[in-house]
Amino acid sequence: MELGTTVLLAVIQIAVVMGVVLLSVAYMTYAERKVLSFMQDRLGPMEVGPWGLLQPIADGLKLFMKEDIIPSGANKIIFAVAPIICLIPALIGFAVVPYSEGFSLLGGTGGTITDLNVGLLYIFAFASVGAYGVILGGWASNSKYALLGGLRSGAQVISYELVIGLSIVGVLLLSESLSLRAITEHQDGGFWHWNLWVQPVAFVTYVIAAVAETNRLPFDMPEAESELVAGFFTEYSGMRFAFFFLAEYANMILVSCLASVLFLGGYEAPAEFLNFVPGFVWLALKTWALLFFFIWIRGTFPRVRFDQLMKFGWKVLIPVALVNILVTAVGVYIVNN
Amino acid sequence: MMQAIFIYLATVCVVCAVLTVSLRQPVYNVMALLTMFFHVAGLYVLLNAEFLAVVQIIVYAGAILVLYLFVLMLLNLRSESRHLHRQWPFAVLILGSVAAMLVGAMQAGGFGLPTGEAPAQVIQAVGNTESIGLTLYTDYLLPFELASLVLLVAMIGAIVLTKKELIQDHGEEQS
Amino acid sequence: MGLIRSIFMTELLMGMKLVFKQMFKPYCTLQYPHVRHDIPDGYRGLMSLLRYEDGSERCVGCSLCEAACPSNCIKVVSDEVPGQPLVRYAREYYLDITRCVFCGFCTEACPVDALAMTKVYEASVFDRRDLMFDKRKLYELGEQHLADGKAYLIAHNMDDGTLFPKEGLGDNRYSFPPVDLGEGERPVTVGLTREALEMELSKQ
Amino acid sequence: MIPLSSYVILSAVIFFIGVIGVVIRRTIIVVLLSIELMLNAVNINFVAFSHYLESITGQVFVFFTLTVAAAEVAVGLALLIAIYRNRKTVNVEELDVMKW
Repeated sequence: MELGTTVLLAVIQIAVVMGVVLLSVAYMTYAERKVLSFMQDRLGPMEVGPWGLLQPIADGLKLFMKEDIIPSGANKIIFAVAPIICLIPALIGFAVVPYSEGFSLLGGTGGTITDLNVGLLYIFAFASVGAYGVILGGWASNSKYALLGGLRSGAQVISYELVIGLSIVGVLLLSESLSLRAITEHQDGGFWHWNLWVQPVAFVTYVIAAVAETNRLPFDMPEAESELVAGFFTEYSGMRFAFFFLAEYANMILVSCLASVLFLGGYEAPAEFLNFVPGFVWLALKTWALLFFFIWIRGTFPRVRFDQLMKFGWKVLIPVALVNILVTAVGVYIVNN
Repeated sequence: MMQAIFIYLATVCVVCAVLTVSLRQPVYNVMALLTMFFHVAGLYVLLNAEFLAVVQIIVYAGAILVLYLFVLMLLNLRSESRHLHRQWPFAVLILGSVAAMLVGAMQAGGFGLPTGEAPAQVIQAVGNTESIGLTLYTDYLLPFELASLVLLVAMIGAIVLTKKELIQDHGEEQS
Repeated sequence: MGLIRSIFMTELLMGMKLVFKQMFKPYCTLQYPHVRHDIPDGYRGLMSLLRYEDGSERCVGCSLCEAACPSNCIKVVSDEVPGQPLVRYAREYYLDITRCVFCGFCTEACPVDALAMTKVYEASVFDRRDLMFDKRKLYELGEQHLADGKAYLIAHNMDDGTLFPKEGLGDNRYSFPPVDLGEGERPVTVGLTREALEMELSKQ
Repeated sequence: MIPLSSYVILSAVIFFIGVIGVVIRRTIIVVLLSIELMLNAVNINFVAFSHYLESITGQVFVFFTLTVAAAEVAVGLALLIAIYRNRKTVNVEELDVMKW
């Protein structure tokens, strides 16, 4: 295949995937407000468009037209760069998520923007870089609340990344590959072949750690409204605030995508007779189900204390994940021999 | 194409390395080093070591440098008026000898060494991750276990050094 | 048992079940600008001044409302009606809504039922000075919300529906709702301690 | 094709910059960062030789370097915090108790 075709194919896929992701981010904010409202017997946004459907667009326009304030005493360069450092890693991870079976497009194969053979590690590598945006944003604001939020977030993200990394090792042992496409294809064959049924403990630890990793309630220590105003983005306004916001929701969608690929069979249909539905629909359905779960959790649980959070991560989740690895490894060894 | 990419990566690496040792604000030093780590990862990709490239980012960027930033913010270090060591002229002498040693070693070394049994094609056929894993867990099993011991000792050491109560208790016992 | 419960996170799942059920209950939001609450007659909204049927002002400028106001937001300037030395009226009447606590004591204090509270609760303005109501504005409010004012007075037991007579001025000027004192002598309860009162009651 | 010597020269240059940093900077934290630079230079060499000499051993050794770097950073930063707590400074010049 020629270089030009490769680049064109990549650009088309990037455009489509980014468009879908950004649209999902926008409507995730809407869905969150709506679902939370329903859980609290309210109606949520109703004014802009029918049933408030244009609300995310109105919010976005408002944020982008607001004044961009840089507080005095802030480190201007890092203050300006931090939101971008936060946003880019969140979006870049979607490059390796397989959204459909391979199909031919312009003489090449589509289905993933790029299928790295270290795809999973690639996502974790960039997810760990996202913490920089948070820490630097908190530091550069020259504000106590922001600094405390940034430090908490640093500690939390590092701890829970470890849990995520350990909880997926079981899946890797089963599928013997780091490529997300290979992991998905390993779960081929319907509902009962999903990794969820082989690795339920890993799934639970992954979901808990993912909630903590994306700074969502009940683990939203870095931005605990009632104690730290807004945490690391207390001083941010306008477009830069919007970037942080986008990054948070894009991260949520990314970890949900990853969970559906790792544990719920990705783009595979749950049963044979449903194969006529295209793969990306299944991926989207599973991802949105997990996103609903995130909102559900937010609507249910109160925030935990910071020391409880750290204790839970280090003393409960990591040992459980390690035991899960041990059990899985022994099981795989016995089955293979 | 490959050469252009190499030249870009190498230039950025060197520039960022210079910035790392020359900038005054500690946070800028860390940021420069972070940029350099990314470009070193790019070099690894050029050398067909994708797994190492990703591990480089996870470990160096995701863990080690975050720790540096964390400590910087904990101590709230700011830039100082004088950032060079008092003895820097003396240092230049030492550096001259180190540079001479490096040049001499590179002159004497030469690059015509015998080749092993893992050319790029073989590695790509097996998969970078798998071939590393196979070597690591067979030929280098003992060093691997020793490395884990090193990490354990470092972990205990770090905890002992930073835990305030331990130091205080010790002092009270002696007095 | 407790360990098993915490491993399977039973309590957490129970909470989540409850929240999920809650999703399908009907909402209790009112889409405010489009739909409004049905406000009860006793509601204390913005205050207004009332007129008699023939259009003359009820207010006699006695300043009792000013005295009763706990937040000192009322200012009455009383004056004689020119040519009628026995009749007074309020030449100026100011009400500072920014300080008003909407307690309704002024309406209780008014001997001629000239004050009533309306059901207007949207008091926001663009200029703060517009919240200083003068006499003209208060009478305007009273005219616009006359029915609300009447309903308010009835709901607060200051009027038995005879307040706005058809004929003649001032028939109800100093009349209060009749008080039934009951039959026979009543024990003197004012100024007694609780024990003394109980003793008094037990004697009967 | 890029010759092996360019990688080696690049790594030498970065290593040398790291040495400069260790020797001339006052703040301990930058000294530690310069040590990271030197370790990275070594890693580049390992991977480059591994590629050109067609042996996976070089890449395996990068792992051990990573381990050492992680251990170094843990202990180094712990020392830094302990020093800061006792002396309220992180300058190499002012830490002269052991000087004769």
